[in-house]
Amino acid sequence: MLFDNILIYFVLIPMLMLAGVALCRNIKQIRAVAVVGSTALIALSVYLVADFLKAPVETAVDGMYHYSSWKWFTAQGLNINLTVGVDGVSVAMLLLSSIILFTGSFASWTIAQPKAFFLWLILLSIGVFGFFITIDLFAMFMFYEVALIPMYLLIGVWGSGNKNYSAMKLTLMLMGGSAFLMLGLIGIYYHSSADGHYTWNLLEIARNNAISTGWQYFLFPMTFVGFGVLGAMFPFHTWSPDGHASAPTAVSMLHAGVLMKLGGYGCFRVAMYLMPEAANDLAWIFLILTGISVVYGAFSACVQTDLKYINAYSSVSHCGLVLFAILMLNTTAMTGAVMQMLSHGLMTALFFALIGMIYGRTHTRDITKMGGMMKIMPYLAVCYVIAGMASLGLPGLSGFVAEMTIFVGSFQQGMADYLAGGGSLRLVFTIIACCSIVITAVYILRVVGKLLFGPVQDKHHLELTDATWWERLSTATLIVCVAAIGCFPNFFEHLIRGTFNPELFRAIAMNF
Amino acid sequence: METSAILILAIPLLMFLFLGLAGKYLPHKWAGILGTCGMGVTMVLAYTVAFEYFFSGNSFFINEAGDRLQHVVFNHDWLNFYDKLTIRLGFLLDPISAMMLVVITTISFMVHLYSNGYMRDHHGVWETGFQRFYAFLSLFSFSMLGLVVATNIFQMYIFWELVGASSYLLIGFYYTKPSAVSASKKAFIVTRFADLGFLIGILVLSFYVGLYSEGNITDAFTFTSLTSVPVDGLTDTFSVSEGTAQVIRDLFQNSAAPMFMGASVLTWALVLIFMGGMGKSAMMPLHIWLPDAMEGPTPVSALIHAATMVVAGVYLVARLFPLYLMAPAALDIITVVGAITALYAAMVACAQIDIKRVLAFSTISQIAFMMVSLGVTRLDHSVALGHEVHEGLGYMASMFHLFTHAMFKALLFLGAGALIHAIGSNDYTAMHGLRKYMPITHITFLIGCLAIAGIIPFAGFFSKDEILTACFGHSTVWAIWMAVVAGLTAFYMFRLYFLIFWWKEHKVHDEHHAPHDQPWTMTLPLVILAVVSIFAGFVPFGSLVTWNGHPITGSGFLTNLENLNWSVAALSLIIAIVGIMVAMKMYKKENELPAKMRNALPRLWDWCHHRFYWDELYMFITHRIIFGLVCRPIAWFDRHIIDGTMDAFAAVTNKVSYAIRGFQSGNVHMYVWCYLAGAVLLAVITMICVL
Amino acid sequence: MDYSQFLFMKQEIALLVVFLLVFFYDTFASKKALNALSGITCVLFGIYTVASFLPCVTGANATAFSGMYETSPIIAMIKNVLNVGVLIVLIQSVNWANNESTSVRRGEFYELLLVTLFGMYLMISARHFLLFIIGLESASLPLAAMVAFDKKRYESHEASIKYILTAVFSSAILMMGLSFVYGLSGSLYFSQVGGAIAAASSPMLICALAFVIAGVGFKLSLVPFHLWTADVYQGAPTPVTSYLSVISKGSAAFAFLVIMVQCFSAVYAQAWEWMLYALIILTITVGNLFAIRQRNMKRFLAFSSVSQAGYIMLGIIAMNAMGLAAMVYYILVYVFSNLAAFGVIQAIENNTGKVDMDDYRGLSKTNPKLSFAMMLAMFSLAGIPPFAGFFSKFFIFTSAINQGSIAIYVLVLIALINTIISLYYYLLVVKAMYISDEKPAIETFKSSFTDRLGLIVTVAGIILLGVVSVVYNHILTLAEHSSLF
Amino acid sequence: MELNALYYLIPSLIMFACGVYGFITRRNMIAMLISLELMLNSVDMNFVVFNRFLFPNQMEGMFFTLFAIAIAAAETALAIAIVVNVYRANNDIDVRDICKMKF
Repeated sequence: MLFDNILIYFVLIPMLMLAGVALCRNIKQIRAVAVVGSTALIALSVYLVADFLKAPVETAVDGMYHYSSWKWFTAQGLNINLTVGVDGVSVAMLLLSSIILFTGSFASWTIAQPKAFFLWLILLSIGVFGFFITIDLFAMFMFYEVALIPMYLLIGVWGSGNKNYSAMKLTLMLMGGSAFLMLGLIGIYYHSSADGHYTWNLLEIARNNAISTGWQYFLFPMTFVGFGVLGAMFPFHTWSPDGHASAPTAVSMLHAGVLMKLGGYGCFRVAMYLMPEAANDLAWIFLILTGISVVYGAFSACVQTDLKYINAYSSVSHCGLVLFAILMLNTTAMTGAVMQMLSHGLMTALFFALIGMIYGRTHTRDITKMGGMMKIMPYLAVCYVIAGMASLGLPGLSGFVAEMTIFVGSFQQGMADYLAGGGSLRLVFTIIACCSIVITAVYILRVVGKLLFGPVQDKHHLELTDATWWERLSTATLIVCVAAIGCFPNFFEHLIRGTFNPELFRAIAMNF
Repeated sequence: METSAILILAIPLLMFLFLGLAGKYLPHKWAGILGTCGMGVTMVLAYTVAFEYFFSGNSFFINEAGDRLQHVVFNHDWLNFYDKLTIRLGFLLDPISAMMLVVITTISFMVHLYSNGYMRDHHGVWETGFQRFYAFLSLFSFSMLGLVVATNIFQMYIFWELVGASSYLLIGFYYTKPSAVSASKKAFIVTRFADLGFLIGILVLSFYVGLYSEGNITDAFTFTSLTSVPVDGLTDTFSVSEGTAQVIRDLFQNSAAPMFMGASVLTWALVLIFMGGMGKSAMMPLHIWLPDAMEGPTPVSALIHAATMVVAGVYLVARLFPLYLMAPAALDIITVVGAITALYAAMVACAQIDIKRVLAFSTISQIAFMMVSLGVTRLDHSVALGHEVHEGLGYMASMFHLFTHAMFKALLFLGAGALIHAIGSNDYTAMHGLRKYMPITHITFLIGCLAIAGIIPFAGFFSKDEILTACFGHSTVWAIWMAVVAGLTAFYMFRLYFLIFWWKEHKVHDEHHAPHDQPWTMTLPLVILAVVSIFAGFVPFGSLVTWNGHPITGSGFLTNLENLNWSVAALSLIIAIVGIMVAMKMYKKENELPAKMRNALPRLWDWCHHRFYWDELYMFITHRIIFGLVCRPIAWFDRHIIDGTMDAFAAVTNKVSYAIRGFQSGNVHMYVWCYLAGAVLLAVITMICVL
Repeated sequence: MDYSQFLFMKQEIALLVVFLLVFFYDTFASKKALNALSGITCVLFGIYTVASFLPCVTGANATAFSGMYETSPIIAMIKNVLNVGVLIVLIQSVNWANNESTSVRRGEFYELLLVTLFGMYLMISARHFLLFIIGLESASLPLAAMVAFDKKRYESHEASIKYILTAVFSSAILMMGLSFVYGLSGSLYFSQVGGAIAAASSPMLICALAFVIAGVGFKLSLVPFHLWTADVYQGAPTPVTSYLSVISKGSAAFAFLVIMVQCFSAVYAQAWEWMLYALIILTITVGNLFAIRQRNMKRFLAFSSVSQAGYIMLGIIAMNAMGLAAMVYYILVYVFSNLAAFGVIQAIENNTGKVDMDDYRGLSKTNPKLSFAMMLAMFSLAGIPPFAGFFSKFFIFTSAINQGSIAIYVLVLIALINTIISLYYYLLVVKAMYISDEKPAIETFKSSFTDRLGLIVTVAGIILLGVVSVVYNHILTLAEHSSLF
Repeated sequence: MELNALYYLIPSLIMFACGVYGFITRRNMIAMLISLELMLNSVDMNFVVFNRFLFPNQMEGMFFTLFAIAIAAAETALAIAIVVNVYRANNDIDVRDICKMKF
């Protein structure tokens, strides 16, 4: 029965929210629905985490808990099932998504046309949650696209600046990525088994292990690039600066906080999990690309003057680090990658929330036109400093543990390759990636110095007010989460580690 | 023991959280009192812990042979990288950490107390953000304590970053002042750059330890084991499990073998780690942030940029000293860097106007002393001017100097703070002849100067003398070099002293605005520190703090005097006195001599005054090269090339769609033409292909 | 001869009955009673549509007249799909049919429409080229009259003349091809033709193929045989346009598949696989490229339907049950999506007479419901989940790749890249309605009951057809049991 | 001499070609319709000839021809009607003048 499985409720609750919002009369009711729903989702995901930690291993199917599968389009020749199941990473991602949705709905407390806005926002979140709970290629792809398309209207209608251009560009580029992805997935389907009983089910495909190396060389780039576009991989990242710059606050939060994670998640969950040989043989190409985007994003962030552009580029750099670490094919590094996803998700959401709040008051995002915010709106300014510290990897906040894990893992891998005569590519790019911590410090402190400190640039800013209670709530929540990851990393590490154990993840096993 | 250990870390942290969150609802007075009391408690706890460690004779801390042991009070898993490697947070007690506990808490408490007076103006109006100031102070104390009691290199790195951050916050305390903001930014980024080296060094070490160890390499990273390496012949006296000791032995026997660019990876790792130390301890060429850091409130300068944080680099090297002993090349590098920095800083200090900057450069030069004395430490039996030198003397001397220097430099800074608070300006041209008006400040400042100049029996004399001895033991050249620097030190310190308190009478416009001694909250710390800097020299360090726990001297009150190497002592004394004489000749009374000298060597003066143009060089590199030649081009490339290509796709599609619109001409003939052509072409092409 | 064979043609006969009833009512009813005509037609046809889903209709599986005529569940299904489409068209057209200019002739409209539908039935069921041609012609000639239905509008005449000239030309070409086929195989029965053409690819055969493909491609409006499409769609009265764009296209596609599979499957690899590749790439690409620039909604949808035809063709490439099912399903979804779009266009045209995309600016502010329906239609056409269009696209691609060659991967990749272009212009409409900030050109109006009914049906279809998998599963099972392969 | 199929097919092909040529070149719609008739008739001829010469023992081609003729008639009738319509609309029947809708 469908509703016996807890995971279904991650899609069901948003659907109910959708219905609820549709029935709402005024903004108060809409807020109520949004808050109640997202709180329920948080509760659900927290329960899931707790349940996951104590669930006995036998209940898992290839490391997937709450596994179950229902027939969907299952006439012969096309057996599409709706298969759900979660492991540590998905659980963590679900938690992240629900938190961001919660804070996001607070951040858009006074949005115009609330009804339509929340309808689209919730539709987007349906896509996100669905993507994280399903392990069936078709369903994953469907939810993936469900999550993409609302961006167009959310940016187009509620956005600011050059919104038409940005919205169209973002949608088309992401859809372009998903075009390649679709071909890759169908290709995987038709090579999913040796005996003609093709399947879309991730686990079965992995078990069959029937994709010939030659086909992997063709399908791996398709899928990896397909997801990589959403992961802001160089050179397919250019949607991100414009898109984020024009998007309304909550959308930037959800998009940078959660949606970009879909890219990284898909990269290892589909591309690398199913096609280990190609993952090992072709890793170097994408290592170069992602390694570039790590420093490239950081460097270009150094000279931007628009707050959102700065964060967009820093997202390019951080998400580049995620993909980079995933490509290390090393348990530690990949664990770090997922922690980086969590950390980046939270702190980027925090950043965009704060930027939105500041922009809502000053009506400019140009840091040369602002200054001394610490004096004017101390609460927001302090939050901004904390976010910045998290972003440049201050211990005790989430950024540090993620980056440290990644660097240790990648360095181990790089040295191992180097000594094994496997070339020094990984080593060199690890060191290059390490340099990004300095560059990050440069641009973060540049912003903090220009925006928060120093004399007040514009006299009109002096009568601006500090954060309202809902803004305080949403930012405080995020800060608490960031600090939680930073102070108790082992908890999350245990959550995530299981996914990347070499017995389950053949790509890693091969790499040893 | 454990509880007090935990409390030592917990109290400042809680104080930070409390003052940071609730501070702004507290009245200023209470915030200050609360912070000070908290620090006081911490200090007491630290004293008890240190006392227990050194003097209780507990078998945890000292074995039958009288060797001091390393004791891990507690150690908890924090982050697990992989089955072999885990970061732990813990509390390590050994001679240097105990010593540092004392130093940090003492100075920190003094500063907390002092700030109650300093952070308000003459009419008793509090600085804005007074509570924030105390919160940051607590944060810094917490991080610094965590750093010194680190049980392993990762924990050290973690707190290393934290002290950096809190120093950033404190330097930028006056955040409305652009100069302060840029100074804090500079400090953070420069040290961050250095930490990059530290990080990579750690990574290298971690990899090789992992490579050559069967078991769990977590232990291999605790200092207890890293520092317990048996070095040629000497058996390890620190208590570690044989297994981890084995790991370390393997590490150094094997990974010393793989060479990279002519040096063993171990050397590389240690040099990279030392790079981190250079950043924090402001060694050349990474020293540029420290002088600017004086933008922070003076108590902060006293605490962070004179006594505690800046010596973290020295502390790091001391921590890993047994490893450095295995890579003499690294030690030589340390020596050279230290020696050059010492001379450079001393020369620059002679030509500064701003008294805090003078003190800053003197700090740099003194820390360089410590570095050098670590760098010249070898275990081979050596002789200095006829007297034989204990092996590992330099290590002891360096720690000793760290201790004494912390005291008298804090004293000097707080004194300077008092002056600045009274005069309201940083440069001595506004002071001159203050001795009558501020007697207490005058005396204490004088004591500080004597101590740093190394006049017997003040603290500086003993430590500096030991350092010089160690230098002579290693190489005469460096010894002479450092002796000269010592002379310079005496000179510029007394130049400063005379220029502030003598030179010419202070003009007072009206009586009740005359500068005067500050409230007790500010003078009391001065007095205390002055007393300490008189007597600190007699602490029998040789029996307390040595690199491997072997006491090298007795523990009597006069040991230091008895064990003096009188030839070296005489030399250093003579040099110091000469320096002071010259300074007195030039600056006691207003005269033409300084101007004459300046005109005699204009180039030298300029270079010293402008700190050899290092800042300009850095400005050039960062702005012209990094920003101008890297960032902007990349940003341009991204907008115009990468993004341009994406837009080009769209543009081309549109162009094409306009280009082919002619087919839809609306004319039936055209349609039929196309139809026919299509059908025929289809047929013809297929025929060509198939037949 | 055994006249009971006629009983196999249940749907045809039923349709004929409906036609006759409408015809007689139209002829003998009084002037006043005629106002009810539209209603009566809708009701009658509705009854028939519902009835033809009965198992006794869909269950039949037989050939009649010594194999000239065939019916089978899947064939009944495609006919039902067309019925549904026609029903929606009828409902949507009520308003238009009752306005003063057309009301006098509304009877003819319905009769012609039903006749063409009859012709399409024959096309679909024909297993003999004679029957096929008869069906084709009776499906296309009355359309010319329907296109010319708006006496007052000049475009209507221009469209119809363009249509009739090119249509006759293409049927001449088609018949030429058929004569070659006859010459080669000595028979016009599909089965015998298929038997006779055994892998022997002579120039004559290839000419025949090219001509046949061209002839049917005309009705499917494959590039380069599509040039009439845009003008006719634009010129014709909107109900006729929607009828053209979905119904006749759907029937032609199915008939095309039947011919290709039954007659020419032997020379698939040598001859026409590559022809279709070329045509599909051309059709999709050119259709999209033309659609980008269009401002007139009907013309815009004309080009979009051109590229959609390209996607439908992918179902034929597969040459298996999956492809067949995917195609039928695609047609079904396409019927709903496209008719939703046309429904909105009609509603607006009837109320304001505006058909320009620029007039749609800010429509969401004045007529939110209409613009919502339009947006869903656009998303479905663009293949955005969770709307039906996504599923149909996904399945048609999957079935195409089933064929397995590298070439098909390339083909599908090109098709996929084209979906991005199509997404672009579909989003242009959404942008006009939702994003652009100009003041609305169309003020709020209340659309009539029938318009709303039509839209509700189509929107429901768009939302449900995909996610609810029974429809596709049913079609696929039918396709597997069809005798085609 | 003995007549074989080619003697009939070639002329019919020529006829077809003429029809196509005429259809493409003539501007007058009536003329175009005439050319269309030519094409259709050549098709009919093809059928008859194939039937007569290749498959004499059955009549399919003949029947097809009959229907084709009927269809052609219907087409022409309809076309003429529409042409008249067009003529009413803009007083000439030059095909090049009816290209209001384009691009």
